[in-house]
Amino acid sequence: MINKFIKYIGLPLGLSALLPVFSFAQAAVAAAAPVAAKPVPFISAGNTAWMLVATALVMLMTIPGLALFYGGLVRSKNILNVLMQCFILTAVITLEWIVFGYSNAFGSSTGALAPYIGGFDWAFLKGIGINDVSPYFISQETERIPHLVFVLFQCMFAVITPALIIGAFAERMKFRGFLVFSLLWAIVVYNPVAHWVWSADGWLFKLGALDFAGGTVVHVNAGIAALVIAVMLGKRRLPSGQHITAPHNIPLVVMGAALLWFGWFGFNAGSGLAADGLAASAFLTTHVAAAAAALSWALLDWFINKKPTVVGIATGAVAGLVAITPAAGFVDISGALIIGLLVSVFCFFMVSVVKVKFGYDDSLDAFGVHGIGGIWGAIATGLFASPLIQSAYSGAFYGNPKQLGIQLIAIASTLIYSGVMTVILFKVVEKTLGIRATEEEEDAGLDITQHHETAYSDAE
Amino acid sequence: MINKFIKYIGLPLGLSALLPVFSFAQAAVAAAAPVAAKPVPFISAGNTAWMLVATALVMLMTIPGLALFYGGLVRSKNILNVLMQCFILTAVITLEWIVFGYSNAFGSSTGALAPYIGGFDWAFLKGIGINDVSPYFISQETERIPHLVFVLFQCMFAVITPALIIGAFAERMKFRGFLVFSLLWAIVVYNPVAHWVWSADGWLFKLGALDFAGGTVVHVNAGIAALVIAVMLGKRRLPSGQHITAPHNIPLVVMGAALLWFGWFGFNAGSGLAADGLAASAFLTTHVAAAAAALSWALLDWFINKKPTVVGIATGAVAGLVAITPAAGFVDISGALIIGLLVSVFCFFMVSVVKVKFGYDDSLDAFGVHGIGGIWGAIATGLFASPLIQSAYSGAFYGNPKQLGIQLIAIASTLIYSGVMTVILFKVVEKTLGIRATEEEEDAGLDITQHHETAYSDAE
Amino acid sequence: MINKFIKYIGLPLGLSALLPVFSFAQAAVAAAAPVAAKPVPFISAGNTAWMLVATALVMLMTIPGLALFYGGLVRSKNILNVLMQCFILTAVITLEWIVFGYSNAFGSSTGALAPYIGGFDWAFLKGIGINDVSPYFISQETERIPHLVFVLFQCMFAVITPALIIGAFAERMKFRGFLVFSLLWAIVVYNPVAHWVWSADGWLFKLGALDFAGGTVVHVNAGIAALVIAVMLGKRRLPSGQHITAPHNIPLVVMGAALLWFGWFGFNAGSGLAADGLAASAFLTTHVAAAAAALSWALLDWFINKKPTVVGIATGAVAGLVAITPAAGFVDISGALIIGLLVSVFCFFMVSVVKVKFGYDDSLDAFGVHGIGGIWGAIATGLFASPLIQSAYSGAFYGNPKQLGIQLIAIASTLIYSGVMTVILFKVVEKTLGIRATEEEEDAGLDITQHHETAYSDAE
Amino acid sequence: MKKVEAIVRKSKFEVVRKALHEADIDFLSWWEVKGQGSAKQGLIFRGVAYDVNTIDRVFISFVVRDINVEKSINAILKSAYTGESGDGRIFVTQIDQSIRIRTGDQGDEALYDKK
Amino acid sequence: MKKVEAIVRKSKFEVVRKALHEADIDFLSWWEVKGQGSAKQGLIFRGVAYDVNTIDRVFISFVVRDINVEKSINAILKSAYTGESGDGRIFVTQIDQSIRIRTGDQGDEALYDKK
Amino acid sequence: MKKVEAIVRKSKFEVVRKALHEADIDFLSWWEVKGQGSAKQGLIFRGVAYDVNTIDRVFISFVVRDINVEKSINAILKSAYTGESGDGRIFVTQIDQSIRIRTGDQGDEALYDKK
Ligand SMILES: Nc1ncnc2c1ncn2[C@@H]1O[C@H](COP(=O)(O)OP(=O)(O)O)[C@@H](O)[C@H]1O
Ligand SMILES: Nc1ncnc2c1ncn2[C@@H]1O[C@H](COP(=O)(O)OP(=O)(O)O)[C@@H](O)[C@H]1O
Ligand SMILES: Nc1ncnc2c1ncn2[C@@H]1O[C@H](COP(=O)(O)OP(=O)(O)O)[C@@H](O)[C@H]1O
Repeated sequence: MINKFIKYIGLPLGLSALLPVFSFAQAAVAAAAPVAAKPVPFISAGNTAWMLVATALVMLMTIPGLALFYGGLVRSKNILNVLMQCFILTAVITLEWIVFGYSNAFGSSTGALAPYIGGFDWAFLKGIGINDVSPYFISQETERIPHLVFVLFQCMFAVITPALIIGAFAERMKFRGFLVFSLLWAIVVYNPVAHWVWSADGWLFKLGALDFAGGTVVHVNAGIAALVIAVMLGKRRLPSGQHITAPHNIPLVVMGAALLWFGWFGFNAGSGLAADGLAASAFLTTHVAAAAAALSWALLDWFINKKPTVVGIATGAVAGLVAITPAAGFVDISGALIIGLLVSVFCFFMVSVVKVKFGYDDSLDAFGVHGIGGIWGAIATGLFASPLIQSAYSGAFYGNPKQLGIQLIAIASTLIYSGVMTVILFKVVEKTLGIRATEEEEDAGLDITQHHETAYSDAE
Repeated sequence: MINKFIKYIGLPLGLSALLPVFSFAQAAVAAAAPVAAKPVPFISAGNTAWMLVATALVMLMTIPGLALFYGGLVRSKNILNVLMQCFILTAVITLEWIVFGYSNAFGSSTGALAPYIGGFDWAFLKGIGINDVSPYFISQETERIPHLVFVLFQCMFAVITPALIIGAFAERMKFRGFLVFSLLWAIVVYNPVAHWVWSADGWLFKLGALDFAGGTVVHVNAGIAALVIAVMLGKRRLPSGQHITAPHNIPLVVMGAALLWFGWFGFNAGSGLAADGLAASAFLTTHVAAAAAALSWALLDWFINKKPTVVGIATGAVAGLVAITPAAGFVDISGALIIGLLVSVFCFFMVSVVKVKFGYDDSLDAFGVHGIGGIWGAIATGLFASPLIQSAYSGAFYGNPKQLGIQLIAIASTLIYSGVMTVILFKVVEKTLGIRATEEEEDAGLDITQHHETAYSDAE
Repeated sequence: MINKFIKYIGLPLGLSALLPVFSFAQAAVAAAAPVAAKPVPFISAGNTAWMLVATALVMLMTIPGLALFYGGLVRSKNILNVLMQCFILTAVITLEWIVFGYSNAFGSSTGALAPYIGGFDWAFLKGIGINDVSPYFISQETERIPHLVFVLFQCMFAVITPALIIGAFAERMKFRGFLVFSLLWAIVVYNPVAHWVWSADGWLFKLGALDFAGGTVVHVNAGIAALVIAVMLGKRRLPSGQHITAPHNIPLVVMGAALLWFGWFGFNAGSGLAADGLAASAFLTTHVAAAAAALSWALLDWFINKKPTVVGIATGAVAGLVAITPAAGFVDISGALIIGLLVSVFCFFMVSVVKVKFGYDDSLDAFGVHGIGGIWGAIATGLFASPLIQSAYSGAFYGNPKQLGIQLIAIASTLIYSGVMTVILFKVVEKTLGIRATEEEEDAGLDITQHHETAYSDAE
Repeated sequence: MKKVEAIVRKSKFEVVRKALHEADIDFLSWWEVKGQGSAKQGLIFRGVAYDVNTIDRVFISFVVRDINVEKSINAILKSAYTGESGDGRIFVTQIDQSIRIRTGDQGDEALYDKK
Repeated sequence: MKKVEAIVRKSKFEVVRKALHEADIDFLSWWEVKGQGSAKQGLIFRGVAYDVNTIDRVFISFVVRDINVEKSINAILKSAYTGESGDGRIFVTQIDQSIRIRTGDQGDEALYDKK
Repeated sequence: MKKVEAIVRKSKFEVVRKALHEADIDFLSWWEVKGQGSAKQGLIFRGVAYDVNTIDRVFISFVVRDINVEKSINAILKSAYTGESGDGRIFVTQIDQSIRIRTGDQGDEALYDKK
C-alpha cells in the first residue's frame, strides 16, 4: 500500500513520509521556507488572483487609459484617430504576441542568438498547458502563477509600449503607415529588447541590469522611438508661429491620467508576480512617486507660470509613474520620493525649454515624458536600489556603484538599438506605403479622412 | 481525548487521523488531489479574492461600461435615457435577485418544475450564512468561495442581461413601460433560462449543454428579445429615407467598449469561480477572441468601405467578447482565434446587409451583435470544446459531434422561449401602461420628456 | 536533532510535534481555528491580493470617480478646478500620510494624548519592513496582509475624506486657500478622528463605537466640515433668485457615480482586511444598500416631481453607499435594505427642502449627502448590527440598546470636533491667504482664473 | 436677395428642413442657440423642480432670391408650428452682396441653383 | 424694427441679460462664439505660458421696435462694461420683416409684448 | 459700415484667418455651424457607408468700414478656395450702427484701429 501511495505522491514526498516526526514540520511551515529538497512549485490561488487583476489593469492602461490621455490632448478633429490607434494596437499586438511574440521575447533560442532573441518554441503558445506553472518568478519561487497568466501579463506590456509612441506623431500620420510601422517595431524592437532585459538568457539580464517593470524595455525604448519619429516626420501644420495646440478636452486627459495611475498599480506591483510584501512595497513606491511628481510639477507650474495647471499635474503624475517603473521593486520610500520629486523637474525642463528650443514636434511629449522619465528612472534604480527591499540588489548609494554602470549600459544600448531600428523602419514604411498624411488630410483632420467618422455629432 | 477531538474535527477526519502514516500525505497534498475521503470544502482566500474582483468587474460592465457604449451611440437628446435605463436596472434587478431571483434561478424546487425553475427557499438569501461555501464550483471542488460571493457574481449577470436589450429599443420607449417590461422579463425569462442551463437541476444542464459564462443565458436570450422588441416597437422617427443616426459622442463609445473588455475578464475568467489554470485559460481565450474580432471587423471595414472605423473596431471587440463567452473555459487558442475572426464576419453581414434589407430598427444592434454573436459562440462551443482544457468536455472537432446537437437544442429552446415570452410581455405592457413614446416625446428627445434633464448644459 | 528542530519551529509547535496523532489535526484545520498556542500571523497571498485591489479601487474613487461626479455637476467654467482639487489632494495627502499622517492616525503615543492622537514613531514609515504583517486585522487573525498594504489602504481613505468636502465650496474658492485649508484639515481633523475610532488606543474605539469603513471618520467628518464652510463662505454669485445651476455634463456625473459604486466595493468589502465571508457579506450589504437607495431616490423623484432623474438616481446610489459604510460589516440584508431605502428619504428631504429653506449654498450637497447619509448610517449601525455577522457586535434591535448610545456619542463628538476645528481653520486661512475667489474670478470661472486653462477647446 | 433667419424648436428642425426642401430650398446654414422668450422649460435637480426660460433652439439662416422669400417663409411657418408657446420667430433682412466662393458667382447667381 | 447684435464677455452675459430684463427686453437669442480683437487670453500648456487671441464670447441677438433700440443699447453698454480690452461690440441692423411663428403676427406685433 | 459674413470649410478656417490678418482685418467673430448645400460628406457606420449633406462649417462674421469690404472679400475668396463643391459663401449686409463697448466709440470709429 505504501508503494501505491508513493506512486501517487512522488518519491521525494514518499520518502519523507517515512519520518512521521517531520510530518508536522512540513505542514506547519508549508507557507514558509522549504526544508531540504527543493520544493515543487505550484499554482497559488492568491498570487494568481492578484496577477489576473494586474493583467486586466495593465490592459486598462492602454484602452481607455492612454487613449483618453492622448485623445483629450489633441484637437477634436483628431481624437478618433488616436483612439483607433490605441485600440487596433491592442488587437494586433495581442495576436502577434500569441503567434510568436511571446516566444521571441521570453522563449529560448540556441547558439549565438540566445542572448538577443528567443526562438519559436512557444509559437502559438504551443506546449504551454493550462495548469503549468510560470517558469518566471521573482520573490515567490514555490507559490507560482499559471504560465498563461505570465504570458497574458506580458502581453499587455507588449501592447502598451508601441502605443506610447503615438504621442510623438499624433495628428499627422497616415493610418496605414502607422499600423505597419508599429507592428514591425513591436517585432523588431520590442521583442528583442524585452528578451535582453527580462529573459533568463538575455544579455542585459545576465549583466545584472535592473528593470523591475519596464523603465528601459517600455519607456526608454518607446521614448527614443518617439523622438526619432517626431524629428523624421516633421512638424504638424499649425498656424504660423504656433507650436502649441490647446487640448480639446481636458476632462478626458484627467480621466486618462487617473486610469493610468490606477492601472499602473497592476503594472508595477504586478511585476513581482505575487501578492506579497514585495508587491506591497512596489505599490507603495509607485503611489508615492506618482504623488511626489504630480505635486512637483504643480509647484513648478505655480512658481514659473504663476498658476498650477490640470494638464501639468496629470503630466507630472504620469512622469512619476514612468520614473518609478524600473525602480518600483528595488527602492524604498526615500528613493521613491526623490525619484518622483526630480522627474518632474527634468521632464518640465525638457518639454518647456529643450523641445521649444530645438523645435521638433513631439506632439504629446512621448519622448519628453516617457523617454526622459524612463532614463531618469533607470539611472535612479542604479543609485537607490536598496538591499532592504530585495537583498540581492543594491545601487550606488548602497555601496554598489557598479550597478549604475550596468544601468547606463542598458539605457545606452536601448537608445542606440531602438533609435537606429526606428530610423530604418520609418524609412522602409515611408518609401513603401507612405507615412505622413497629406496637407489636406491634416487640415481636415485625421478622423474624417482616415476613418470617415467624426467624434462629436449633433446631427439627427 | 480522542473522542473530544473527533467531535471537533468531524468523524471523517477523525477516522483517518487513526492512520498516522497518512497524515503527511494529507498535509502535503492539501493543495492537490484528495486521497480517499471526500475532502471538506473550505473558503479559499485566493479564489475569494479573485471572485470579489470579478464580481465588481461584471458590475462595471453595465454601469458605466454598457451605459457609455450605448449612450455614445445615440443622439445627444437621448443619452440620459440610456444611462438611466442601465442605472435603474442595476438597482431594480439587484433587489429582485436578492428577494427571490437568485432562489428561482439557482435554488431547487420539487416535482415537475424542478428542471425549469428553482423555488423560494433562498428568498431574501434566507439560510445562507456568511461563511457558507458556495454549493457551485467548477474546477476547484475543495477550495471554494463563500456562497454569498456566488450570489453576488450571478447577480451582476442578471443585471446586465436585460440591460443588453436596451440597444434594440433605444430612443423611442416610454420609461415606465421599459421599466416594468424589463423587470417582468428578468423574472419570467432570465431566471428560468439561467436555471435550465446553470442550475444543477436544470434540464439543459442535465442534457449536457455547455455555456461557460452565458452565451445562451445572457446573449442569445437578450438578443432574441431585442429582435422581437425592435420589430414590435417599429422604427424610430428618423428623417425620411434615413435609417442611420450618427453617434453623438464616439469617445464615449470607445470608453464603454474598453470598459466592457476590461470587465469581461471578470465575466469570463470569473466563471470558473477560482483563480487557477482554468481562469487563466478563460482569460486568454477571452482576450484573444476580442482582439481577433476587433481586427477582423476593422479589416472588413477597410476592404468593404475603404476605411477602418472606430465604432467598427469597438463593435468587433464586443462581438468577439460575446462569441467567446460560452466557450471561454472550453476551447483553446485555436478555437478562440477562429471564434473571434469569424464572429465579426457574421455580425458585420447582419448589421450592414440583413438589417438594412429587412428594415427593422434594432437601433444599436443588440440582436445584430449579441444575438448573432451569442448563437455563433454557442455553436462554436459545440465544435471546438477541447478535452485539453476541461477533460470532461469535447466538441464535434474533438470527436464528440453529439455536443453540437445539444448546443443547438439549447440555442433553439432559448430562442423560442425568450422570443415567445417577450411577445407576450410586450403586449401586456403595451396594453396596460403604454410602451412607445409619443411622436412629440421622440422628437423632443427622451431626456427632456422622460427625465426633465438635458445631458449637456451651458447655462449659468 | 529534535532540539535543533525546535529552535527553528519554536517551542509551542515543537511540543505538539511530539504527538504525532495531532499532526493531522493541525494540518487539516490550518485554515480554521488554532489549537492551543496563539498562532503566528503570516502574510496570506489571497488576502493580500484582495487588499491590493481594494486599495487601488479606493484610489479610483477619488480620481477619477469623485472628480467626475463633482466635475459634471458644476458649470463648464469650473470643472477643471474641481478636477484639480481632487488630483492635488491625492498627491498632497499621500505625501502627508507617508510623512507622518499614518503615524498620527494609527500609531501609538504615550501619556494623556494616547486616546486622541498617535505619535511619530512611524513617521516616514520608519521601522515598517516590507514583509511585516499588519498589526491591524478584523476577522483573520492569522492570515494577515503586509503592514504596508494596510498603510496604503488607509492612505486612500485619508485622501478621499477632504476631497468629499469640495462639494460644499465648489465654484467659489481660491485655489491656494483651498489647498492650505485642506492640508491643515487633514492633519488637524482627519488624523485624530481616525485615531479615535480605528486605532487600538482610540477613545471611541475603546468605548466600542462601530464604524466599519468610515461612516463617522469619513462621511460625518467631511459632511459637517462641508456645512460649516458652505455657510462661512457664503453663496455663489448666481443670477438673482436662482439657487440651482444645471450640471454641465450629466454623463460625467453618471460615470463618476458608477466608478464610486465600483470603488466602494474596495472601500467597504476591503475594510475587513481579508477575502473571506465577512468581505462577501460587506460586499453584499454595500451593493444592496446602494441599489435600494438608488431606487428609492428615483421613486421619490417620480412621485414628487413626476419624473425620475438621472442625477437623482446617481445621487441616491451615492447616498446609499455612504449610509452603508459604517454598517457594511455588521448588518445583514434586512439591515442593508432598510438603511438604503431610508437614506434617500432623508437626503432628498435635506437637499430639496431644508437646504432651500435655510438658504446656505452647499453647491454639490456634500453635507446633504455625506453628512446626513453618514449620520443615518452611524445610527443605523447601532440599530441593526447583527450578531450573526460578527458575533461580538449587536445593535439595539438585537438586544443591545447601549450600542445606539455609543454611536450617538461618536457622531456628536465628531460633529463638534470637526465643526469647531473647521471654523478655526477657515478663519485662519481666510485671514492669511484669502479663501473666497473675487467676483471677477467667480464670474469668469475658476478654470481660467485659477489655472489658465479651459476644459473644452475648439481652437486650432 | 434676402436673408431669412428663423429661430425654431430643436425638435422641429428636421421637419422644417424637410419643408424647405420641398420648397426647393436646399441650401442653408444653422446652429444651436439658446433662446429666451415667453416659453418655459421644466427641469428637475435633486428633488427641486424648477423652470428655466433658457431653451435650446435652432437658428436657421439662408439667403434667397427675393422671389423665393415668401415660399420659404410659408414653408417654415407651416412646419415649425405647434401652437404652444415657444414656436419661434422669422426675420428677413436685405442682403447687399453675395458671392459663391467656389465659382466667384455674385448676386442671385451665387444662390441656389434650382429656381 | 432693428436687430441688435452684441458680442460680450462670457462672464458678463448674465449681467447683460439682467440689465436687458430691467429694460423690458425679455426676448432674445444667444450663442457662444470665438472672438478675435485687441484682447489676449493667457494660457499655460506643459510649462509654456502663451497668449491666444481667440477668446470665448457670447453673441446676443434680438430684434426690437425702433423705439426700443436706444434703451437696449444703453442697457448693454452699462452692463457689459469693464473698461479692459475685450469688452466687445454692439451692431444694429435694419430688419425688413418679422413674423411670430405661433401667432403669425407680423412686424412690430411679432416682437415682445411689453411696450 | 458693412457686415461681411462668410461660411467656409472648417479645414480652411485658419487659412482664411491668416489671409484676413494679412489684409489687416484682425477683428472678427466666428462660430461653428452646420451647412447644407451641394457638397456631401461620406461617413461609415457599422459597415454601411452613407453620405450626409450636413457638413460642419465655420461661420465668420465681422463688420468693416465700407472702404475695406472689397479687400476682405478678396482675402476670403483666395484663402477659402479649393475648387471643390463645398467652398461656401460670402454675404454682405449694411450695418446701421456700431458701438465699441469699452470706449463708447460709435460708427467707423468703433471698428478696428488700423485703417
Ligand atoms: N425679438 C426677438 N429677437 C430674437 N429672438 C427672439 C425674439 N423673440 C423670440 N425670439 C426667439 O424665439 C424663441 C421663441 O420665442 P417665445 O416667445 O418663447 O415663443 P412664442 O413666440 O411662441 O411665444 C425664443 O426662445 C427666442 O430664441
Ligand atoms: N469689427 C468686428 N466685427 C465683428 N466682431 C468684432 C469686431 N470687433 C470686435 N469684435 C468682437 O468683439 C470682441 C472684443 O473685441 P476687442 O477688440 O478684443 O475688445 P475692445 O473693443 O475692448 O478692444 C472680439 O473678441 C470680437 O469677438
Ligand atoms: N443660400 C445660402 N444661404 C445660407 N448658407 C448657404 C447658402 N448656400 C450655401 N450655404 C452654405 O455654404 C456651404 C457650402 O455650400 P455648397 O453649396 O455645398 O458649396 P458650393 O457653393 O461649393 O457648391 C453650405 O454647407 C451652407 O452652409
